[in-house]
Amino acid sequence: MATTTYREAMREAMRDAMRRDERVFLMGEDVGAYGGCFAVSLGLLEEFGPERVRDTPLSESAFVGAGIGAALGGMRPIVEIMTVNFSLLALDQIVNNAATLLHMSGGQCNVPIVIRMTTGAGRQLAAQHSHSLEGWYAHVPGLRILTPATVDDARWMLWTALEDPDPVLMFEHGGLYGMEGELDEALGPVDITRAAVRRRGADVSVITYGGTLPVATAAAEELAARGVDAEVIDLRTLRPLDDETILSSVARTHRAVVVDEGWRTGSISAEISARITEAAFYDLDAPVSRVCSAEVPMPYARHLEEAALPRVPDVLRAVEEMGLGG
Amino acid sequence: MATTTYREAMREAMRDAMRRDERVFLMGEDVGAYGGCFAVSLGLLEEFGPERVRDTPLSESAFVGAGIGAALGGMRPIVEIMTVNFSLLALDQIVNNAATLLHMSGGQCNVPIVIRMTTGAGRQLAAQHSHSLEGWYAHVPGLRILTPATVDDARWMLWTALEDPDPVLMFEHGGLYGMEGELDEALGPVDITRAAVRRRGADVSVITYGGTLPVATAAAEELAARGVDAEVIDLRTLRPLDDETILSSVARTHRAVVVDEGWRTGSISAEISARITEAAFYDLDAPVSRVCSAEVPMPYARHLEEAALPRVPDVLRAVEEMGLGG
Amino acid sequence: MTGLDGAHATHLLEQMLRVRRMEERCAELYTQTKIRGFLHLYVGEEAVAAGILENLGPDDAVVATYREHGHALLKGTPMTAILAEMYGVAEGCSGGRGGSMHLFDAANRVYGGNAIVGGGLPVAVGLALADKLAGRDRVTACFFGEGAVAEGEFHESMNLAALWDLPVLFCCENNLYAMGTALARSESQTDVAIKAAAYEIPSWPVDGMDVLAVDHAAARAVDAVRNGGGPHFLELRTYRFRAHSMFDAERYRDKAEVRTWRERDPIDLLADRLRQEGLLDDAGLADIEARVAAEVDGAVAFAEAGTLEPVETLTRFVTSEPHAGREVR
Amino acid sequence: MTGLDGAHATHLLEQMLRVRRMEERCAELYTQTKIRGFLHLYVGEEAVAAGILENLGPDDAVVATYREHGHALLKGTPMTAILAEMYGVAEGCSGGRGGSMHLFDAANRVYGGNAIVGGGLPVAVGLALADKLAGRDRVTACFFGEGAVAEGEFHESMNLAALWDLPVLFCCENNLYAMGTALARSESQTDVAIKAAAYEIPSWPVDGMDVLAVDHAAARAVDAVRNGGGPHFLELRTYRFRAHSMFDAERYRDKAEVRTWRERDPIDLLADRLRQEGLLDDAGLADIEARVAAEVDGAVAFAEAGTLEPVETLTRFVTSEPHAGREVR
Ligand SMILES: Cc1ncc(C[n+]2csc(CCOP(=O)(O)OP(=O)(O)O)c2C)c(N)n1
Ligand SMILES: Cc1ncc(C[n+]2csc(CCOP(=O)(O)OP(=O)(O)O)c2C)c(N)n1
Ligand SMILES: [Mg+2]
Ligand SMILES: [Mg+2]
Repeated sequence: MATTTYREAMREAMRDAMRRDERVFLMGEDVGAYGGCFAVSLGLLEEFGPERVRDTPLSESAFVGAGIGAALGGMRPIVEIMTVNFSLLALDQIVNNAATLLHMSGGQCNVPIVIRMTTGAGRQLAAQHSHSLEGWYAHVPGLRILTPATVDDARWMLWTALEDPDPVLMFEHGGLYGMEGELDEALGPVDITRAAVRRRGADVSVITYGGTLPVATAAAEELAARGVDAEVIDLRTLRPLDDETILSSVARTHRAVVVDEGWRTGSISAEISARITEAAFYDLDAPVSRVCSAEVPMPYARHLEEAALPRVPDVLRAVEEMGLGG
Repeated sequence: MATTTYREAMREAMRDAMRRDERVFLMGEDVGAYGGCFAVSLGLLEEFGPERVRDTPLSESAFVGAGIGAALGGMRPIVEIMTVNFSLLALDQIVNNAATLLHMSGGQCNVPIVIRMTTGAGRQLAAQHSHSLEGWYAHVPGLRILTPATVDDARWMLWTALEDPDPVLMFEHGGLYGMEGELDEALGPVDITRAAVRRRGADVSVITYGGTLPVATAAAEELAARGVDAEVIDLRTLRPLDDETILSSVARTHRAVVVDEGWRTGSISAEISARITEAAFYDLDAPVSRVCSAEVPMPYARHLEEAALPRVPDVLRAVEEMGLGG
Repeated sequence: MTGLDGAHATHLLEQMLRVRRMEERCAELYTQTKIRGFLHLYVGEEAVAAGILENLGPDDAVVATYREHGHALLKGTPMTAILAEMYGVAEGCSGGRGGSMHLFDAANRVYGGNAIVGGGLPVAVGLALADKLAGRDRVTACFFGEGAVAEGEFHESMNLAALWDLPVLFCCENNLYAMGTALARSESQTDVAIKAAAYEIPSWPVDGMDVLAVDHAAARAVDAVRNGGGPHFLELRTYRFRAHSMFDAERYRDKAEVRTWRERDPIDLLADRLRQEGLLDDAGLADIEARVAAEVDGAVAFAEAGTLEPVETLTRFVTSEPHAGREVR
Repeated sequence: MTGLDGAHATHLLEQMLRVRRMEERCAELYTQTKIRGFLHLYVGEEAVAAGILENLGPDDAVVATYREHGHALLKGTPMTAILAEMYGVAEGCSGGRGGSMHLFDAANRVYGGNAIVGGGLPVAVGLALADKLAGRDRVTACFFGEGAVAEGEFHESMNLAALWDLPVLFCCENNLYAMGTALARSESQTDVAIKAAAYEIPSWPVDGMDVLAVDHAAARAVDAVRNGGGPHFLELRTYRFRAHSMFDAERYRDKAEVRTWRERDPIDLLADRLRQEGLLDDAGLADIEARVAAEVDGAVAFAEAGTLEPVETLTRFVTSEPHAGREVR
């Protein structure tokens, strides 16, 4: 065990991957000379050189598509899109090529690419730079969507993702990079198909992922003080969703709150709510509750942004409304 | 009342709009000389000329963005994206400009644009040409999402949409263009904020929109024969959703089935299911059921495509599973 | 070009005829509803695929558009598998899941069949990047229409290929129309070769109706690309004799224009030349036509005998099988 | 340029100083966390905005990037409203919802403040299209960095503007770097003006450190655009003296390079020239600095006195009010 940051864990994961496999290379805007927009790839250029730590022009569609082509050509590209906001420019390549080539070709052309991007709000970057669209991507068959929320997952999910023969998207919440945690250096490649129970509890299942895991955990502590024993589930993967872990938790707690930084309408939390209701309707003591972002383009002003985002008091209120800890 | 097709109704709506308002113009790929990819704009070039029926190059991002700019400049553009599949190339302009400009500018810059596009599958066009992404767009604050499913809505929704000071997206299911119906020529601009009850019923609410309205209606007829009285709700607008109409129906029927051509996971039907459960949990006799497309890039082979799409038997099965008409 | 290699030219003639007769049969099969969805035919443009693919080897790759039947066929995909694909049967080259617009054949390095205009260009750039990183001297040929030149992906892909000096041969099939949009109504600069030059990519226009000219230009370009010359760009000036797809009333061009171009039918041009030089006679041509007709009939028979994939396996190929999922550690 | 209009030149000097001193104060306020989010400063590039905006009238429009403080200020947005916006208060030009990257001012036709590289170009094309359709002789000036040239939206927008002959003035602020990416590592063709020419758009490079040269070039270009000459393109060769944003360690360029460029500080260049020609003395410069300092102090005071919008109105401006919803008929 060693203390490290989420940023360093992610960097170590990439370094490790490039050392382990000649076919792996990193490509994206300012991953090299600049040192990485969020300093995640800092130092990799010096170790692996400009061919394998490849700075790209501002051409999201072309370099993501080039990653897809390189994967078809036998490489194992890690393509970094600086932030999810810019991924909209590459969406055609992701949805119409990465996600469909295997199927359209009748199983001949799999696309072993890993696409990483920063997601989320909370840093006063305003409407165009604060999207949380991982839930959108989770709608698309053919894609695997990962949301590492701990230093262990930041360090070890990439290995498994690179072994996946199909496209994997990794969403890294910008607010997590500076987070410190205990890293299990011996862990090795981890399962990327299962959710994790981060805190055991009996009264209510608080289901979340990525940037709002700290919010859910803090809320659980607060609830404990109020005598409410909350279970915290970190989804880890949004596609496919790990129904088993979600449902077995709800079967015990009979109550669920989904915490999600996406806009409420059409969010991944809606899917989770619908699935729980479909599978566990008669076990539920209360309707599944959602704590999401307000439906507004993210405002710049700090107090407005804070008001728009799902925070601890919002989770507490949702639990109270279920008749717990009030 | 006169019999017309959905295609002609849509064309008449555009002709009418351009005659009524000098600021209105139509822009898109092959809307002019070709006669419209699906012949919707056939004849408009001859009447209004190339300035107002403007063929564009294959540049989805630029001509959609140009529509946004033209709207800021005082025009009332109708931008046609040939199909929703290509709208992915314009998504940045729609999400980061059309939907955000009003907010980012503190209310100064509204964007009165109408963006029309064909959506849906069913014509063996395979994985890249069969998307149903209107549910995705319904996730975005700042956009209004319309899904005309009748000749009256095809004919009259556009008028109201063009009077809207904010961006409106209209999704026209490709399978509807040839559909004939009775047009109320005297109707005039219609409300674009409310869902419509297309068939009254007491036993179950079948909630749908666009291309699957005929499916829901046919299923309702079949159910009637089985002694099940189904209510059919045509959402008409996916954003904002008309909760009032949906919930008042469910309050009477206590059962709901959502029929949606989108992929199940993360579909708009998940949102509808979650909302109904949140608001009417204790009224429900059964969990809300969803009939969606299989989670697969659309295959070309007809029998596989048919198997992937939500069809009448699927709706009947969903209702049976609720213990009705079995 | 000096002299004329009769055997080689005759071979090119046969290649063009294989595409022509296959496409003509596809049109019939479409009206018989044996083929469904969108169908885009290559009739009139055969010299382009024939001349360029003649210069590619089995290890070279092809990325094409929805108008790709000829490219797949001439890259080595059996006509049987192509027809079967359009029938939507399991024996198709894409297992019946792709259809006319998505012919794939990994063994022959045919990477589709992309139905998003411009969508194949970045993929071709990536295939070439993989070759460069792996130190292989393979070439990736990317076919696209002149309409794709207006797309942002064209611009981004040209720049990446040139900036990174990648082994891509860009083949712009300039048939003057993008559906109903004439080049002059879609580009401020209608000289496509000049556009490519703006990326410092060597580019030159080629008479796309003269298969020998295409063959000659392709030989030079492929050679340069393979030997580290970086991306090259060919503008193939050709014409689509038939409608854009099966739903096109052709309001945007007049019959006279089509007639004029038909006078430069690439197949007739070469056949006449061979005749003039005494390298082909009616009997010889009849032999070729007979061979081609037999191949087409055989392909149709193969497709007719095809089997439908069971509905139970609908969701196959959404992800690869077996899956790389791991145990929790 | 022949002769030097002292009053005009002195005015341009003051305009550049207004931007410079405002930006310097913004940097201080950022370290004091009065300003948050991303902050991109224009220090070193002032001659570009000063020279071009000098040639636009109140009815002309501006579309800029996240590095747009100077453009808004010189288009007429009060410094008070700009500082208040960065403070996130209701008195800001965007009501505190946009912040540093999204300054809007409809009254002065400042259409942002776009934080998606390349995202403003199609919008500028559309504003110009509206003017053309309405028969107005207004000009839309679109500012963007050289990094945007690699984006597909640049290509698509250039082509549309040229194809439709629209009144847009494209102003490429070539400061040689896109964050840490030098132009030569992002473009196969590094001569940006040549790229524009490939769309048949008249384009020429301008010394972006010489405000008189920019003013002169802009006068010609704006005049041509306004009089139906179609889009024009100016490549303004300049340099960013400070980091890209407040989170940039500047690993990608060395101090010497920055020093060399600082020797061509646009403000010093003009001030020295005015001195040489005896059109400005220390007292005169001191007066200007005093006026500018007062304006900046006043703006900061205004921002400090700003009020926060109540949280209750969080979801305002998602849609316009009052809404156009209709009764059911
Ligand atoms: C991004 C995108 N926009 C629009 C379409 C619809 N479409 C299909 S083919 C075509 C014309 C393309 O013309 P060109 O590139 O010249 O190729 P050609 O058909 O002439 O071979 C269009 C507009 C599409 N498939 N993809
Ligand atoms: C589409 C997109 N990709 C990436 C970014 C992140 N980013 C912000 S500014 C910038 C550099 C832009 O450089 P340039 O266009 O030269 O403008 P400059 O900052 O030099 O003025 C980048 C990569 C973005 N905002 N938008
Ligand atoms: Mg063409
Ligand atoms: Mg720059």
